[in-house]
Amino acid sequence: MKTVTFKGGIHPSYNKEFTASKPIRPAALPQTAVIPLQQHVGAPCKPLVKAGDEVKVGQKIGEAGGFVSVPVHASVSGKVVAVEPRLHPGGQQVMSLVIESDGQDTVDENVQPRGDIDKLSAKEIIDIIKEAGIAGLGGAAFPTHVKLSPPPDKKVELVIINGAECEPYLTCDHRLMLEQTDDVIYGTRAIMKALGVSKGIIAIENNKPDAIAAMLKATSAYANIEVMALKTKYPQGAEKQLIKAITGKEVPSGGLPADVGTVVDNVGTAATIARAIKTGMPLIERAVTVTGRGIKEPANLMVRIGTPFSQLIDECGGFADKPGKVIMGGPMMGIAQYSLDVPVIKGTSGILVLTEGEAQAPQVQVCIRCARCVEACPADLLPLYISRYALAGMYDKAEQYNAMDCIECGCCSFECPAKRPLVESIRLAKRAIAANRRKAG
Amino acid sequence: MNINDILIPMVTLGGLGLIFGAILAFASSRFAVEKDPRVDEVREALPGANCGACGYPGCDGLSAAIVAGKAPMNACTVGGAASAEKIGAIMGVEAQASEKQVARVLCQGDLEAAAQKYKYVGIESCAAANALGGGSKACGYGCLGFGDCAKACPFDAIEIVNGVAIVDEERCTGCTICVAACPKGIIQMVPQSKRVVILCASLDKGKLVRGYCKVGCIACNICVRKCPENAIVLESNLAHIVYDKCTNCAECVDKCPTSSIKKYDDVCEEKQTAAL
Amino acid sequence: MENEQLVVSSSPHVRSESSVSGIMLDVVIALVPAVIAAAIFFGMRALFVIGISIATAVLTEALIQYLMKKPVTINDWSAVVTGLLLAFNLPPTAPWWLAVIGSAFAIAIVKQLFGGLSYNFLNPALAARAFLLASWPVRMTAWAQPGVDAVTTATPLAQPGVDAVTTATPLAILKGTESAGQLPSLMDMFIGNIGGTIGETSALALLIGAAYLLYKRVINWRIPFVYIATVGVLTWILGPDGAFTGQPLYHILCGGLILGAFFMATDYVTSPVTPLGQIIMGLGCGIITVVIRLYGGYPEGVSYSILFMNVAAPLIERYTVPKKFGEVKGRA
Amino acid sequence: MKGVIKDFINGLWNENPIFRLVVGMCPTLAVTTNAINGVAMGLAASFVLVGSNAMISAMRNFISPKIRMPAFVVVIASFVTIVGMVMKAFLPELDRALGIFIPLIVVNCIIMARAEAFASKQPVVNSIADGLGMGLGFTLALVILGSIREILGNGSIFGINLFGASYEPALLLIMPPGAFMALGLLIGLINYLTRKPKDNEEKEGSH
Amino acid sequence: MRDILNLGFKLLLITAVAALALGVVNAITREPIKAQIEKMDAQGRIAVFSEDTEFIELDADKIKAMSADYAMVSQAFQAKEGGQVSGYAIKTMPSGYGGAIELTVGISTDGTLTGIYVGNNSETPGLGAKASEPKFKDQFKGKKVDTPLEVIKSGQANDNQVQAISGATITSRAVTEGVNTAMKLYSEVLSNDNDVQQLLVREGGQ
Amino acid sequence: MDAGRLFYIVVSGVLVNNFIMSRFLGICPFLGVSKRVETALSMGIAVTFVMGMASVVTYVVQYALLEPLGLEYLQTIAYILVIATLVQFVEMVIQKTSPTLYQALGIYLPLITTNCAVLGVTLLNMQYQYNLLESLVNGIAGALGFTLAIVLFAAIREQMDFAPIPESMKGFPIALVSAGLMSLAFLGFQGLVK
Ligand SMILES: Cc1cc2nc3c(=O)[nH]c(=O)nc-3n(C[C@H](O)[C@H](O)[C@H](O)COP(=O)(O)O)c2cc1C
Ligand SMILES: Cc1cc2nc3c(=O)[nH]c(=O)nc-3n(C[C@H](O)[C@H](O)[C@H](O)COP(=O)(O)O)c2cc1C
Ligand SMILES: Cc1cc2nc3c(=O)[nH]c(=O)nc-3n(C[C@H](O)[C@H](O)[C@H](O)COP(=O)(O)O)c2cc1C
Ligand SMILES: Cc1cc2nc3c(=O)[nH]c(=O)nc-3n(C[C@H](O)[C@H](O)[C@H](O)CO)c2cc1C
Ligand code: SF4
Ligand code: SF4
Ligand code: SF4
Ligand code: SF4
Ligand code: FES
Repeated sequence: MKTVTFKGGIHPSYNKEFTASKPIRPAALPQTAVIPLQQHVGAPCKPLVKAGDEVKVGQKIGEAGGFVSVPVHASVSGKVVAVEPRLHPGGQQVMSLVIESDGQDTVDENVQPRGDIDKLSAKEIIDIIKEAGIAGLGGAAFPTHVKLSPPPDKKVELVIINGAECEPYLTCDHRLMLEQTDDVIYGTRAIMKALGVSKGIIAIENNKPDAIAAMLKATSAYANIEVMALKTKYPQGAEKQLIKAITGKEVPSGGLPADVGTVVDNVGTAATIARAIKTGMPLIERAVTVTGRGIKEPANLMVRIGTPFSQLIDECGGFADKPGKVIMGGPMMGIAQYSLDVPVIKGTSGILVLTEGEAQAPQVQVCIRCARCVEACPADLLPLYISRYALAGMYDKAEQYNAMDCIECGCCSFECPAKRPLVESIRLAKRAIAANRRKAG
Repeated sequence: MNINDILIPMVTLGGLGLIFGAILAFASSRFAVEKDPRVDEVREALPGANCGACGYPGCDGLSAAIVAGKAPMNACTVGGAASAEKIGAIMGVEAQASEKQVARVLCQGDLEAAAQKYKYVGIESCAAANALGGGSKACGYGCLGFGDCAKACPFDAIEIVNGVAIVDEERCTGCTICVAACPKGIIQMVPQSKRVVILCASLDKGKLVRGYCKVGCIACNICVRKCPENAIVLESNLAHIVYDKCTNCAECVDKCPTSSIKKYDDVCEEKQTAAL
Repeated sequence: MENEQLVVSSSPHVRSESSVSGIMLDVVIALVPAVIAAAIFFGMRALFVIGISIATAVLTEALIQYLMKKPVTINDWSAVVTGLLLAFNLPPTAPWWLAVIGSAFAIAIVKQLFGGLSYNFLNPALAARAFLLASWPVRMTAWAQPGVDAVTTATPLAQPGVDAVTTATPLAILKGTESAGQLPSLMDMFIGNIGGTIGETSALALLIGAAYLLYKRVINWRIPFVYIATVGVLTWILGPDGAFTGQPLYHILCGGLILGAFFMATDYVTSPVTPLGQIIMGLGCGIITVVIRLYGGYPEGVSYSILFMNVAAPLIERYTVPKKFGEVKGRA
Repeated sequence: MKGVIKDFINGLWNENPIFRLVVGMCPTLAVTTNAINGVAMGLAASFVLVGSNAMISAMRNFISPKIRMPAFVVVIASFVTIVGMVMKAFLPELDRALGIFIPLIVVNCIIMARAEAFASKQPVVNSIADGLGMGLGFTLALVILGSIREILGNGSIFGINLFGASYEPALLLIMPPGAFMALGLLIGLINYLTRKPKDNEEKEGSH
Repeated sequence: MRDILNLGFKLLLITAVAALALGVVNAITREPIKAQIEKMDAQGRIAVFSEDTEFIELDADKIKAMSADYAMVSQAFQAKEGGQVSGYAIKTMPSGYGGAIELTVGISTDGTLTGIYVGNNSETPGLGAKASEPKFKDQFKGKKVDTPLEVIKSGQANDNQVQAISGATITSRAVTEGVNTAMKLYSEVLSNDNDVQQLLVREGGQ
Repeated sequence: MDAGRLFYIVVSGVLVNNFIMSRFLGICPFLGVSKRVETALSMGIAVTFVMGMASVVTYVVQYALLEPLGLEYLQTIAYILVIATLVQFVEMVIQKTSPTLYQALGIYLPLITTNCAVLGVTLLNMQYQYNLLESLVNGIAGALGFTLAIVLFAAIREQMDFAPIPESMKGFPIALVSAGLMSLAFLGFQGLVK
């Protein structure tokens, strides 16, 4: 099979063998689930319950705070014990609903199958997705229904289902494609129908031949869904790079995939959509890869939203050694945690534990202008320049060198032989520039 | 000596002089351009070497830049201090009508006093650290000590001592640049004559503060009660001084159980010894 | 978690294996074949000059960093590379003090004065070569005959006089400054059995090293290939007997072109980081080399062409910022 | 009187045109291939400086700002022309060595700068002192630079061979690159030796 | 308008005074300068002959027109001592490493070189510029004009050879070529009195 | 008109005998106005304009005024007077007529009057006895050489802002050493023009 790719990128050690062959198994129900009211891009939810209320699994407990927002649902049945700020994996305190599980796992009576996609209209499908609280499971947690409602002037012609899973260590998407193949395809069809699109592509990196094979087999029945192999390279799964690899088109700087007639969704998102339609169950659980050399028994788990990290780590046999770093997500883009009392949220694709040795800070040297960061940057930037200006506080210069086009993939920092904090400092500049722009109006 | 040897050059050169003088005089009246009169005055105060050493296109360029506020008044090395002074006079360095304001960093949770919640690894920048869960300090309000403010201060008035920023009042000109630079927003402009300060910015409950910082305000209310001028108010778990009312009596200072309230002179002294 | 604090940092949380010293070491390794070739063709004396040059470079770097109270970074191997490449640019007859002065100049003035590794704007080894060439032109152009060189029998310390057995370089012959000479065979030139500086003569040895660097991704193809191709095409076109009568192969194999193109024009610090900039660098080096070789006053144009392009590199870089991903015409 | 001496010393060292103000670079770099050229150039410039300072100071109340430039230029150029003629007549060798840099004294930044900054505002005596100080400061700098370049680049000083035949001088020092580098390093050295640490800090803080 | 006149007048005054001063100085220095220029010009000739030689300029344009071989000849003089023709001073401009080299060659009437003088040149200091040093240029003194000279790089130079400056063969060759041209001019043209008469159109000299 | 000769004048002025790198004319603005590439470029263009103009005007002054009157010794004073007046006049005109052009070029003009390069090129023109066209070409070539040098130098200096240069070398000293190293690179063009 022909493989496609984009310019730039890197080849880190993938370390997927820890969990690649481990089927997704359900994790134990949490005793206390903490459901932050903001797990997605956009406006936070408004709580629908208060302390003392009884809730059931799948019950909507937070209402979307606007169009770009999604509701949240109870992931366990039990009693709401508090509505208060709790630590979020993003690092801040976020208003959250704390539910004490009664262990019954009683499902809310509103959770009912929604019919068949062939019967449902596009509008109905989008409504189901919205009500199911679905935000992208690929990382950014952008409300999926928004993506499926492009402005009328943008004609979407292609849906890409992102099964690249280019982040090292993570395998939950891989397992999902093997184990829930039909759901992924069902979800893909739902997305296509919602957008009125006749072509879908499921894109998978060629280091997952079994997933490609499974998908090929399952899609043989659907002429309008194609499976495409991607060259194994990070960040193959990044939206714009993926579109470039598949269609050869570049999403304009500052633009959206819809500008080149595509919409990209993660395989997990597709599978969740399938479930929401087939069973009516909203997004209350997701697949999480718990992995790394710091974990005794790495595993893929199906986890209820709100489950604390500490519980998952215990479930995987605890730490193998003194842990150095605990990361939500993969090693390239994940967020390091300082507390394990944070809940799994919709965007939690993995929990990666690095050993003390692995977590050691590299010795930073001066930039020797080797241009490896330039070669690696998938956004065709000059990271060394942006970083230099960022560190000097010259944010206007950083902006001139297109800091805002950085997708924060981290390729530059990874490659740098001098171990310079490139993306780290570029982020700093991006924040400052964004603040300036806001100020300027 | 031939008389022509003298006459011819005199006529020639004199003629050139006459013509050019006339041309220039004519041009300067014909092509006169409205300018900020200060530009010319500043231009006068500069040496006029047109050497370009200042990085501006000649003295005219520099004087325009100075008047436009784009260049410092001492940008000309050739003219040195003398011309800088004159320029200062022309530009009328704002008369100090109100009293001098100085910057103060409202935190004294240094490496010993305040607990850490994680090991920070990354760029030496408060903004960068603050983006990672508010920084490694257990207190979410305290000074991160990477000195973004110190780097921003054009007058070198801020120093980091033992993990906390401190302002040198003598050098501080009250430009407020540091206030904007601090991601924690804990730098406050205060009239220099007000010597009593509350060096804490934590809005957490007293119990929490006690848990992570030895010198934080625990909102115990003692100072509010002891202040004879009613100059202290408690708001969102934190004591604030109402500077209009404060008379520097320092009644509150000894009473504070966590030494959050201090006389600024003592703070400076302490830091000086700590820095050694 | 047992009250142990975790490490928190911004992503990415993993880094590649590459390191500055690793890269520099790779360059040194790549130059080893040429060192061996130098020893074979020019004898012990060549090794002696190389040794002196490297030692001086490293010591100067350490001394200056120590005096300026900066961390001493001689373990990054960059001074070794500089010393080695400088020695490669000296004639085998070079007296010891030439190597010492050159190395010290390269490290102290060209590199450390500007802030050390990565802040110099000129290639230290080449700047030092230009300095030596201008200062002691006789010493710098006294080429030894490979093989039959008298100095091989003398102890390395014996300092050959200026009038030691000297020979013409193929370049001097090509240029016509040296009528007496006969062009050596292409084979001799490829292997390195010709007159020239210590490290430049053996194309074979240098190409082995270059292949290693390309394989290890230490350098990329842009600068060296464009450079050599430009020289080849231009010398062919601008032949001595009218258009297209040149001898591009001779021009490519003689002088310091191979050494310069693969090891010196590619110096990270002094060449553009932008892909287009690198191509322009190669092109510019090629053009200037040919112009100097064919029409200029110096016997060899490689070092000066690279130096000139070093000077131009910051400007080139400024105007060759790559088009960002998804750049829209008219918007950026 | 004290003021006069101060004005003199000022130019000689505190505001030495080459080492401190870094103006008048062209002749400085071009003619200092040996010490003698340095002396000659320095003295020629000093003569012009003193003369033009005196003249301009004397007529400072006569010249209106609009024709200041041409007027100064004429005065300066006259002195330069005189120097040039005298040198051509009596010191032809030196004149040849200094070449067009003698007429170029006209546009030497030092002279114009002193005319504008000092002479056009100060009494004649002070202006002469200033011109003399500046001129001798300039000469001093040229001689130092010329000596360094001559010793290292030619093995001699004031034409006298220093080291004998076995010494091989670094020819680069008497070529253009050597001029730039020698002066740069010399000023750096002077800065290093004379700058108080405090100054450095302030310099850094105010960029 | 008054302003214009006023300014023009002031400038006139200044320039006039300046011109006065300059005119005076010029009057004083004019003669010495002229003398210096002539001396400078004659320097090469004097060096290969002597202070009190009288030089009579020959028409260089005519010489050049005679043969392409003489293209580099720029000036030629008949030297007279005590009224007697003692030889010829020929200035040639061979092109060396860094451009043209001003070279004056003295040939006495007996067909030997009285010496050469290397004037203005842009050869490399320490290399080609050594051509003006006695070690090199004195080799030419006393050579016979009948056989062209050649440059050798090593070994002992015989009668019609000169030892090159080490590392500056190009300069050495250039100088030698200039000398050879002068010698050729002498043997083919100047040794013949009739031809010389043709060239003696202008009176020159001191 | 000998095109070959003009070509040599250009190559000589721009590369071989570059005004800054080997002739030392106009060093003060070279060091002073080279902190940013844009400014350096503007300066270069302004210099080109003035040097071209000065070459022509002084040619006229020399052969129409000074030589016929036997006043060659007034060369310096006459040239500088003419140049200064002309530049000042042009500056005033530009300032009045085109503020944008003035911002881009005009403000550099006064700075140029008193710099060695302009007077220097006119004196060299006479020394080499160039004709009118050659003088003009030489003036412009010299100025282009100046522009090339100052723009390259400015780009280098912009990078140097980030370098940890020893304290006492900061500013002019390091600029001079850099210029020296640049000049070393320019040595390579030596001999291109015989
Ligand atoms: C550097 C980078 C790498 C990414 N890698 C993946 C990936 O491997 N798989 C994936 O599904 N999404 C990945 N994403 C997210 C996608 O860009 C995109 O947001 C996602 O596929 C959209 O689907 P969703 O909205 O359903 O999450 C990556 C994003 C970035 C910036
Ligand atoms: C602020 C913001 C606004 C967005 N607006 C839209 C939108 O209007 N339509 C849409 O289809 N996607 C929209 N997206 C989604 C992006 O196209 C992308 O799918 C999402 O950011 C996740 O991609 P990632 O995981 O690669 O970062 C938006 C994303 C962000 C962050
Ligand atoms: C910097 C430099 C300057 C040189 N200057 C001269 C020179 O002035 N005259 C000359 O004949 N050769 C000069 N050469 C040397 C020639 O290029 C050529 O190598 C030499 O003439 C070969 O002859 P040789 O056998 O004398 O070494 C110079 C070489 C260099 C590198
Ligand atoms: C591919 C490569 C080429 C290099 N070439 C040179 C060189 O030509 N000259 C030199 O002095 N150093 C060279 N170095 C070493 C180092 O980059 C150099 O010392 C820096 O210029 C010093 O700042 C090279 C290094 C690498 C990785
Ligand atoms: S600059 Fe941004 S987009 Fe480019 S490699 Fe670095 S993190 Fe990725
Ligand atoms: S990869 Fe690192 S060392 Fe190389 S150019 Fe980029 S920042 Fe510099
Ligand atoms: S930045 Fe301004 S206000 Fe802040 S300390 Fe410095 S001088 Fe004071
Ligand atoms: S006061 Fe603010 S900016 Fe300054 S060091 Fe502390 S946290 Fe950083
Ligand atoms: S001295 Fe030449 S420009 Fe200043």
